[in-house]
Amino acid sequence: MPVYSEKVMDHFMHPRNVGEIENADGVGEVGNPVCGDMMTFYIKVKDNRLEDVKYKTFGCGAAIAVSSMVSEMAKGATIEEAQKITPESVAKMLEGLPKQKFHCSNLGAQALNKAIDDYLAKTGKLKADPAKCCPFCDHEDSENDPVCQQGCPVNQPEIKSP
Amino acid sequence: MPVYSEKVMDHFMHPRNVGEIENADGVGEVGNPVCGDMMTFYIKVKDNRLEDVKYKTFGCGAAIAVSSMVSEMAKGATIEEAQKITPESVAKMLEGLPKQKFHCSNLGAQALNKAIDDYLAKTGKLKADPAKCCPFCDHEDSENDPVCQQGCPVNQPEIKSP
Amino acid sequence: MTHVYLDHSAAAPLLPEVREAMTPYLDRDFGNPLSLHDWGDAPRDALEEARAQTAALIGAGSPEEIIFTSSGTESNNFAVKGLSLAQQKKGKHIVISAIEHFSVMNSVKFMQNLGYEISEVPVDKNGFVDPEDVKKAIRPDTVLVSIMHANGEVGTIQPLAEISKITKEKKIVFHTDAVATCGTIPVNVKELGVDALSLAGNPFYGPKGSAALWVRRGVRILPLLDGGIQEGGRRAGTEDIAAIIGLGKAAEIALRDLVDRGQKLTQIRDLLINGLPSKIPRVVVTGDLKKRLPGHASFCVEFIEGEGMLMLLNSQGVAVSSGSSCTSRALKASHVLLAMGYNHEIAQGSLLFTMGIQNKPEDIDYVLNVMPPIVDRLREMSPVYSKFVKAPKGGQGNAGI
Amino acid sequence: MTHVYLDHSAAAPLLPEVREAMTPYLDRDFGNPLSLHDWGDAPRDALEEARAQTAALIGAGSPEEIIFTSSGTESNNFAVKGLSLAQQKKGKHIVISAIEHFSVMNSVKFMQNLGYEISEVPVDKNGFVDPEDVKKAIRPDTVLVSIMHANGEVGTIQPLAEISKITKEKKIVFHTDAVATCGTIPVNVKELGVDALSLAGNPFYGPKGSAALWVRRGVRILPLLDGGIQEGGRRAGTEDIAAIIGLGKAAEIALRDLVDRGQKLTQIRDLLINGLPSKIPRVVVTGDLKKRLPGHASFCVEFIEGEGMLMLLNSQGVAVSSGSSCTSRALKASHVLLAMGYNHEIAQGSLLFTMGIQNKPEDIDYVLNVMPPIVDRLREMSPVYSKFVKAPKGGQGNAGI
Ligand SMILES: Cc1ncc(COP(=O)(O)O)c(C=O)c1O
Ligand SMILES: Cc1ncc(COP(=O)(O)O)c(C=O)c1O
Repeated sequence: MPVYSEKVMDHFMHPRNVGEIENADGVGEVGNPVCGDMMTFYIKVKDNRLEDVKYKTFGCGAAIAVSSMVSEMAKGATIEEAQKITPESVAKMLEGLPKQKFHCSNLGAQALNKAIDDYLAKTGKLKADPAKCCPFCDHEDSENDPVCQQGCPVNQPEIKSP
Repeated sequence: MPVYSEKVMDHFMHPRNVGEIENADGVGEVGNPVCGDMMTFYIKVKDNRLEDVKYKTFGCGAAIAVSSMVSEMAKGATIEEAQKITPESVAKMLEGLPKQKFHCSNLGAQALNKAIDDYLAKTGKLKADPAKCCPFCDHEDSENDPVCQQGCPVNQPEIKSP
Repeated sequence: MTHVYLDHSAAAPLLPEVREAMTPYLDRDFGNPLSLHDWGDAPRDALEEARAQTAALIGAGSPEEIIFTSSGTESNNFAVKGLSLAQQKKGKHIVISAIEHFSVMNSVKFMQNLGYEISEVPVDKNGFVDPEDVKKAIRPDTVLVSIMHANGEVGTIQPLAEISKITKEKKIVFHTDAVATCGTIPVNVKELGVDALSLAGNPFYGPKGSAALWVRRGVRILPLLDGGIQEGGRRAGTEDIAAIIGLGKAAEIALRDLVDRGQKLTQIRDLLINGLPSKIPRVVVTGDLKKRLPGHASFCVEFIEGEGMLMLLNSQGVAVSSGSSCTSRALKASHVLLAMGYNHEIAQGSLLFTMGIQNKPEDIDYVLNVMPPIVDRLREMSPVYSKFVKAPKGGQGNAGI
Repeated sequence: MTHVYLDHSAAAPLLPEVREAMTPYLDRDFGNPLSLHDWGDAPRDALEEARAQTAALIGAGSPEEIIFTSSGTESNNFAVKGLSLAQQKKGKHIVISAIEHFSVMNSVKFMQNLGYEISEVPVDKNGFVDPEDVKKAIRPDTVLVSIMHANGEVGTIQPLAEISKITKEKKIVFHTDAVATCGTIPVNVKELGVDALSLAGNPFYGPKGSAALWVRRGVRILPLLDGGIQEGGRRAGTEDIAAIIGLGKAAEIALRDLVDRGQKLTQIRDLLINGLPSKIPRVVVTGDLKKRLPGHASFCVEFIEGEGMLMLLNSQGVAVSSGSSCTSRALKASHVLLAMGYNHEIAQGSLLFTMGIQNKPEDIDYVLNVMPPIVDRLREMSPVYSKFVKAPKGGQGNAGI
């Protein structure tokens, strides 16, 4: 079985709505190269609806598919509808994402929301949390996890150079 | 390749001179079941020669072949010649012994010497060292040995029962 | 010449179906399951199928609880070291039985060198651990109890479900070495109540180099092999896919055939267990007569040593093992037999017959025919036997126990 | 569709001769080499022959210095942990390079948890360790220096013979992870001057599950797998004979064909190393151009991330690896590239082509044809690239180093 679902592969191979919007009403950028993935979303708003949604993405296959799916889900939606898009709903529409991709590559909803917040701020409204990306994941680190976390740098002692 | 040389197998399958000698001139017993191997050698001496040599052996294939070979080497030899039989010369005559068998199963020369000492003592002479058998070997434990000795009980800490 | 292989605990042949299942992964599907390109797909699927098959064999809650390793020994090292080290803060005391396999024995000795304390629970003359003794051995700083499911030398099957009542009550991690039982008798981790379990593929006709450790979800363990992300980061190193596939297939077949195999092997086993002592005087069956592995018959033949019997049996085409001194590194009698109360002399005469699904009752007839002259011959040579014969009647009882 | 496999460092196919050599040990000769009966003879002989073949590949003084293991990872864990623990009384300090494989990296981290201190020697922009830095890192309590022979991600071959002058002078045990070099370039333990060396079979077309640690006679090591007496008590567990035989056979063939293979693979490699940067702007070759593994071509493609390229190459039938974040557990850029001075952004765009003896120059032509549109397409989507394009000319140099 391939790592990615058919849906993910479809969006990766044929990403929808790639690009930038000149004079966008809102722009949202999340991630950074340390984290591994970066997305910039652009929105055009008309009558409280996302008339157009575009993005640029630096990142793995999942990140690209996520961006594409988010753009499709958001395009034509009302601001309120678009704000309800979550990493979970995106993953679901993509017919699942590999566990280790869920955290870090699933930044699309966040980037979209940041673009919406940007638009709201410009027109006067709410402030968003700064993008928070787990730089270590690949593995959920919960109390109930049966797995040793030794391999995860977050739990590793630092090695000093001489 | 079989573990044992053809010569060892021959002596194991067809051991020479097995048995006891009634009213032997000398009897030598070495080893004990803790150690794994036991041999009792019986000798009959006439005109300073080992007129007859017999033995009984409790032990592995090597121990039996060693006893048989020692009895052959000793039979008809003078006391002095028989005293020169060593574990090394026995192993050589047997076309080699597996490393881990060399220490513990190669008690034949010792048992023979003990029988000779017994005879000498009865007629008036030298005293022998008590039989010394390495109960742990299977592996030489020398300083230069590249091998960790962890597996060897001699280097293991004791485990206490609760 | 007649050839009778009765040493399945040392090595068992691959099942043809297992061999076939492995073949593609030695040839066409050589890829790495971690690869993101197409070459990774087949091995990845196969790996996960094998995980599910292995989980099913032991009734595991989820395939992800299975971690593939390279041998029963590795699984035992991983369990003993990894489960203890993961609980360093809780304490440094481990409880084992006196008859564990060397891979558990020497792993706890390694932990001892790291400052851990070990308690060894005794066994009775049939090789059983008394759950009460486990209870007594547990201390507030105990982090691990490791007691094998069945012993490979004497075949005795331990009352794990009773022991696990105690470990559950005291909330102590309970590992069992089930290398000798998995695929041979029904093993269900829920019924046994254990938290971790070692198994290996070869005992049920899977390939060498295939084994697994099952660790219940929620139980923490540190890796023994540190490195990459294979096996969810719990066991690093490129997977030996062919071996793993073979393990999975063998597990699937074992689960299907478990009852049939067990019945057949128990019958053959009992032919020997009943036959040998009736043909040869002063032969002791070691281990329990009822709660023992099917296909497992172990004896001590008094007054002689095991290797000699083994070699003479070999000259008649019969392959067996001996737990006696000369076959192991330490030239000492088996720690298992000594712990069961046998003296060194008796313990040196141990002989182990392990039967497989290809054995037939005629194989046992053959053994029963060739054995008596072999024993006679060695007894004739034995100084211990001559002493016994010469001793005044009644002066020596059963020297065994 | 065209199929071009260029991911030999992830997995390589078995040589037919190797496959053939293994076959009897999966079938007829299934016995245990420790068995004293006839069934043990063939596997025992084969085991020792494989040991001699493996020893010959690396110019070892004696076959007994070879200890078979189950993976390069196990060999590295065994070396780092076993060599340090055997010298506990001398000290608790270990020196490694900053670009070691995870199996060394995470093994020293394990030792750190046991109270050891670790010094990491840096590398230059081509990935070389400076022997002077090793000298500086050594302390009176240093017990082990572990520096890899060649790095699997960037292919750089380290000056081990120079480093060993220092370790010899200071009488410190020197281990090298030669998993990427053994069987691929000439490796001679005497010329390298090392005391212990890890190797694995798959990189030279041997089976998965086959590997070894060589430890010079006289150097003490504690087992990683405690238990029985296999491998002279240094590595317990029933031997995977088929895998070991495969390793021996592959070693024999590699030794015979080493020079031919090296020449051929170097040629093909250079087609790609020279071709890719000339076809695509802002592509950096990582590692050294001369002192690098034959058949190893690694790049960073600026402004985009590796996995996307890998997947699009796969859609064109080409299998490669990426050292980029998403392919490993930690979603971080490769520690190797970062240690060489690349920034995170560049390091995320890494791509690794590893060629095998079946590859032909036409395979590289194909790659050189399909790569440019793939890169263009991903750059078109990349916010990093748009920023670069929009930036005032000259404002950004080579963002790489
Ligand atoms: C340099 C190096 N060391 C160690 C390893 C680990 O080897 P294995 O996957 O056999 O555990 C690799 C694997 O590619 C490697 O390239
Ligand atoms: C009970 C038990 N545990 C562990 C082992 C070791 O298994 P392996 O030889 O696969 O390392 C054995 C081997 O026979 C065994 O019988």
